Amino acid sequence: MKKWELKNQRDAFGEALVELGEQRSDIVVASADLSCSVKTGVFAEHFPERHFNFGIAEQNMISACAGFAAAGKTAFASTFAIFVTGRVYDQIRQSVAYPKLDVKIVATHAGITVGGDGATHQMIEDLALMRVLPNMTVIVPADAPETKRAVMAAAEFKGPVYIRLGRANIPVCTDIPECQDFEIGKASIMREGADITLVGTGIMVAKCLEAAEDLKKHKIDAKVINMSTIKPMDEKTLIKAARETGGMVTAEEHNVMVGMGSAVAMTLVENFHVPMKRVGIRDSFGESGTSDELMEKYGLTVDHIVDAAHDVMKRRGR
Amino acid sequence: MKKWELKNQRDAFGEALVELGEQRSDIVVASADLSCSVKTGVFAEHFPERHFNFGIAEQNMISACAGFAAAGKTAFASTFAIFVTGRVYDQIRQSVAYPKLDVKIVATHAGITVGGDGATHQMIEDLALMRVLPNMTVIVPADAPETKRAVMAAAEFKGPVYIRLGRANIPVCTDIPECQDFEIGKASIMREGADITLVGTGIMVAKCLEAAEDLKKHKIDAKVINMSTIKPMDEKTLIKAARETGGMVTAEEHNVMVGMGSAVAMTLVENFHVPMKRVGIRDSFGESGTSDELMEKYGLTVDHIVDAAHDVMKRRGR
Amino acid sequence: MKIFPSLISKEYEVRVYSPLHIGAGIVVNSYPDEDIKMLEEMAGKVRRHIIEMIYGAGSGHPGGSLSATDVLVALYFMEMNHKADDPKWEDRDRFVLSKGHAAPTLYACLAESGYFPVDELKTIRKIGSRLQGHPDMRKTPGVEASTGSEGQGLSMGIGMALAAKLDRKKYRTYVMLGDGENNCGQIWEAAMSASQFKIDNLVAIIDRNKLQLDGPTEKIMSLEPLGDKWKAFGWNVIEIEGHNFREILAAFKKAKETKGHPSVIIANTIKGKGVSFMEGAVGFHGKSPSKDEYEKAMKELGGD
Amino acid sequence: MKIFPSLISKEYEVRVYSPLHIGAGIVVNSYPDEDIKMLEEMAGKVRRHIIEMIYGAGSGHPGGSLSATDVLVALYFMEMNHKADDPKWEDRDRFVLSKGHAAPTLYACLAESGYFPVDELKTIRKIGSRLQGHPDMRKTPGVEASTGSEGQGLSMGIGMALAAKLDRKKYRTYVMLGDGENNCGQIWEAAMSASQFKIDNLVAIIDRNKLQLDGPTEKIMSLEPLGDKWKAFGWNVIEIEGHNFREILAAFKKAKETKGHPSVIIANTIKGKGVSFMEGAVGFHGKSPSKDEYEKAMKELGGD
Ligand SMILES: Cc1ncc(C[n+]2csc(CCOP(=O)(O)OP(=O)(O)O)c2C)c(N)n1
Ligand SMILES: Cc1ncc(C[n+]2csc(CCOP(=O)(O)OP(=O)(O)O)c2C)c(N)n1
Ligand SMILES: [Mg+2]
Ligand SMILES: [Mg+2]
Repeated sequence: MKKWELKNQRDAFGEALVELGEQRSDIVVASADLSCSVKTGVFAEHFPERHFNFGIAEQNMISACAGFAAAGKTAFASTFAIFVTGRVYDQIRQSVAYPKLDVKIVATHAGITVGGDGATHQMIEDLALMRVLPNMTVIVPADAPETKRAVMAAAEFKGPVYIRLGRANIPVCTDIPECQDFEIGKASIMREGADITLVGTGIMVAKCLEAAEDLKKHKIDAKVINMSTIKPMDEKTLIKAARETGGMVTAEEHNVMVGMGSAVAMTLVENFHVPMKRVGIRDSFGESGTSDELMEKYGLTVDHIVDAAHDVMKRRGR
Repeated sequence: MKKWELKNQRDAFGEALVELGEQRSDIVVASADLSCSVKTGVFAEHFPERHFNFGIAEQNMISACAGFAAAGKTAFASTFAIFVTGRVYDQIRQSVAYPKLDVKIVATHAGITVGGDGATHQMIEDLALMRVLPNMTVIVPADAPETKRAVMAAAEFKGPVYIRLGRANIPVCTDIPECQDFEIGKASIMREGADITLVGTGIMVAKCLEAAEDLKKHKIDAKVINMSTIKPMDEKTLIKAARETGGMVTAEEHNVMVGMGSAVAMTLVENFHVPMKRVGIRDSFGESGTSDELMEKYGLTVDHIVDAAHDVMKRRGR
Repeated sequence: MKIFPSLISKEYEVRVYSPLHIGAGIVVNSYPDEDIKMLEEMAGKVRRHIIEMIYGAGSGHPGGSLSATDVLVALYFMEMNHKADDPKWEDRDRFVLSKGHAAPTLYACLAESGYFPVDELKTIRKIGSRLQGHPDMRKTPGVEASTGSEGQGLSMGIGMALAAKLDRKKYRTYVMLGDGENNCGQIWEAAMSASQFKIDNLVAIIDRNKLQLDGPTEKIMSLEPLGDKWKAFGWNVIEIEGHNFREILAAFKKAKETKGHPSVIIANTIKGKGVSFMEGAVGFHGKSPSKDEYEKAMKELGGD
Repeated sequence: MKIFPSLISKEYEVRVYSPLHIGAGIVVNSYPDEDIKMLEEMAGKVRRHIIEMIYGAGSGHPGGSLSATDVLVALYFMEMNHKADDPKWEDRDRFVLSKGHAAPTLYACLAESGYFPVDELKTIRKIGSRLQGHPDMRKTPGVEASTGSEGQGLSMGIGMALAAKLDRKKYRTYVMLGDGENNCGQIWEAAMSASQFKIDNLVAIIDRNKLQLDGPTEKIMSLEPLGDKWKAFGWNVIEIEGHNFREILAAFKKAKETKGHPSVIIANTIKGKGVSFMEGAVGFHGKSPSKDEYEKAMKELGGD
């Protein structure tokens, strides 16, 4: 197995914020009593007058960012995924998404890899919440370098953006030419393959790449797609891959009920339907444990992807 | 076209609450300054000591209902769909769904048929929010009589339930034997047919029935399913229908991005994939207007269902 | 834009209760009666527009629209700097109608100020109209914030007021809240933070009409002592009679003089003000008048 | 369950500040020193458990767990009626740990009360454990509410307290809040409604340790005058030193005597109390100690 370099998405976010702060005086950043953990604190050190800590008051933070944006600022609001989505859904909807204001919501500590804090802190529904919101753009970077590119692209983009990051140090897998020009709404093909397509997002992209290596041993040639923008979804790339490979597996650190996989499923049934299987959390809350234990228990390992791929191949009679 | 009798789902809800109040002393009801509109006021008249008006404080209402349930009560919390889902998602998640408490959330005024109040009051995302929540049961009654049956069934059921109702008077279409024994998780076949399946939910069920009549004129024999429980979804009935008819159209007064149709799509791709098409709101907010104008503008008429059915037939080469 | 510029530098007299101020209590000033009368006339016009709009649409919220009228007229025709022919003028004062269901009042003020034709008012709530049931900043010229879900406007105002400070701009931000809206927790999150950030270029106005949707505020969810609540959250509290232009204008002045703290004006009003059978009537919170009621209301408001 | 039943009927003495009470100020009573000492010893034990749990798990929140210890010990070993061998006993007093990140304190009190083996404490935050990182009422015997997302526990307590009234039960409901948690709007929604509903069988305790996650509360989001805020929201406010058992017990008594209003106890505490280098240290809000720190902490707490 490839030895991955591990890096932290939050650090990349902090770095991007500081660069943005230097480039643009209209950038403001909002925190909710977690500025150290989510790395907005780094921005605060450089630009104290443009950083606002709203305390444990996420609703106020989001609507205030709408006010900033209405007054011409580009506002970044960041805290844990669990507190910056469901806790403030109505604020995002009414204050930000409906009037299409220039607010970037950066959620850290998404998913079960949060670990010890347990279910109450493990957000596995945010992609559903943000996807169903009209006018919202949803990005899940695959690693730290892509995080930085995504944050810069989001700042450039006019309108509401949601970016989902994890807590842990994760493999750097986007250090390839295909991923260098981050474009919102464009999936990148991380590996060509003819027999099946593995679509990963976030932390699962690296696992899809590993799964593809594993499948090679079984003479299955897997294409791997990094679906870094969940909305708008790159349907063209998806449909093309479905046509070329005839089967699909999706993998996400999210409730499969309504996540990236379900978006892919919809694209397929309405356009070019091929058998598919979704890897993800099967509609249950998480719990305390180490990242690795939880990924194993909740079905998010390389083996789970490989098994799903075999399953799809079998359904196709291969 | 059949002349429908029109009835109001909210009235049926109020009626059910009073019956429940009479039958069971452990029923409590919570409102959020909309008790008249959502008909919890009817319960309040009969059982003032068991009705609690939390004012315009929906978050407090939901978590307080969790407290009621923890102390052995079955609590109904009701207000407009827009205020009892996104506004309180985190409270539903953490206080109710995670500990599986016996709280029934009854949302009225869902969808664009709200009319004049406009986008800020037209909740078209609630099914996504409630579906993605582990431990949540999601019900969308098709008319007033089914509303009453659903509310009674929800009270019987142990655990969190979300029930979605509309504002307007709507056609009574469940006055058929197939619908009399309401069972959570069981879809009802409203009309048999061999060529295509129309799956409707809520207000769209009657429209599917009308569409089926229309399709008959074109020699297309449509089966119609009332998907009154969105979660857990009756996959058996769905897969059977897919096998029997080979094509599917879903119809919902909801953002199609992540609604009932997307749940159906997932069931299909992972089990028995047939071409399908979703009728619903195509990822945009609503606006002010009359119900009928909005249903037309946002693609929710009988004609839209008929067109979608033709489309699916065409994709199957028929 | 000052519709009645003659008023600007005049003195007026009013009692103001301002707990954070030492020596607060009485501000002595006076406005010429004839200028106040012009504001009152505009208020009458706005009230007639409100009734016509809601009657025409067949739905809407007359009670809270009528109670908020005088404060909005004072803001749009006297207090705020704004330009109808340049709605995005950078230095304009901002107004956020947090109680978005009073949209008719806001639209009437904007139309009378010249943001769009008065004739367009009758399109409110109709399909395709720029005048949505609740304020939409993307559709309506002059609307500064999209509201309707109560509780969010004060936070938006905080963002605007902080942006003004960052940009070293002089514009002020006004936010109107419903009294029932004070139930919403987000209001108190906002209140706490405005004081923390010392946002003295922000003024909240509470339309204290003593009714919320289901009944009297003190019966549904008691707010009193309301002034003490805001004071304990670090605000400069000014309490006035909200249908008296002298008091309204004095309160704005008092707020402007207050440095280091945000100011809240508790405007004691009457829900349905101006239409006898709507005054204090909870039933007219969100109901359009019948034909008879419409005619009676218009007559009482001096319409023809 | 009264672990130290000898204390129940004794007199004790303490200063209590209770604005809603006429003549409030001093309650004269006295507890025998030796009984207070037993509570203090239990607190020491609980603090050692906390440090061991968090060190063993490699993550957790020592600061707020240590500051909350004495109040929880007073509740579980003195104030509350509860039965470890019958966790669902209908008449038990309820405790909601709204600041769920202090779970270690709660778990230690429950284990020492006999709800589950003390030995199980070391499984906290481990996969498959009944002791989740934040309290889970479905997994842990004795835990009354699932918390972790701040701001929701007081509302839950309201539901419980109202249910007690409906059922004509005598049990009381206690809710512990963080001071930073007072930023959350939902707290003020709950505060307003508890007063509206006259829920006098409900006691909120604020762990006033003056720190939230990012720094001092008065620097991040200033809460003072905190007592005035709660008073303006209709609560009976009792302010005490939160590491003094006599004051804690006197406050509970005072609350019990207050009819018609909910009571809030502002317990002035020290974050990290008992471990010198954790006291007042924002860095130990949510960080597990290193091996050296662990050993030093255990020594200071009288461990071996
Ligand atoms: C969060 C939220 N909950 C509920 C509503 C429904 N609603 C609209 S107006 C209203 C009553 C408002 O009372 P108040 O704030 O006093 O307004 P006013 O009396 O000025 O009309 C309610 C409950 C809403 N708009 N937003
Ligand atoms: C709604 C919410 N936002 C953010 C957090 C993350 N968080 C956990 S503890 C904490 C600080 C809490 O401060 P305080 O309430 O004073 O607790 P204590 O000092 O007693 O530890 C924060 C922000 C949370 N748990 N819930
Ligand atoms: Mg009011
Ligand atoms: Mg604290």
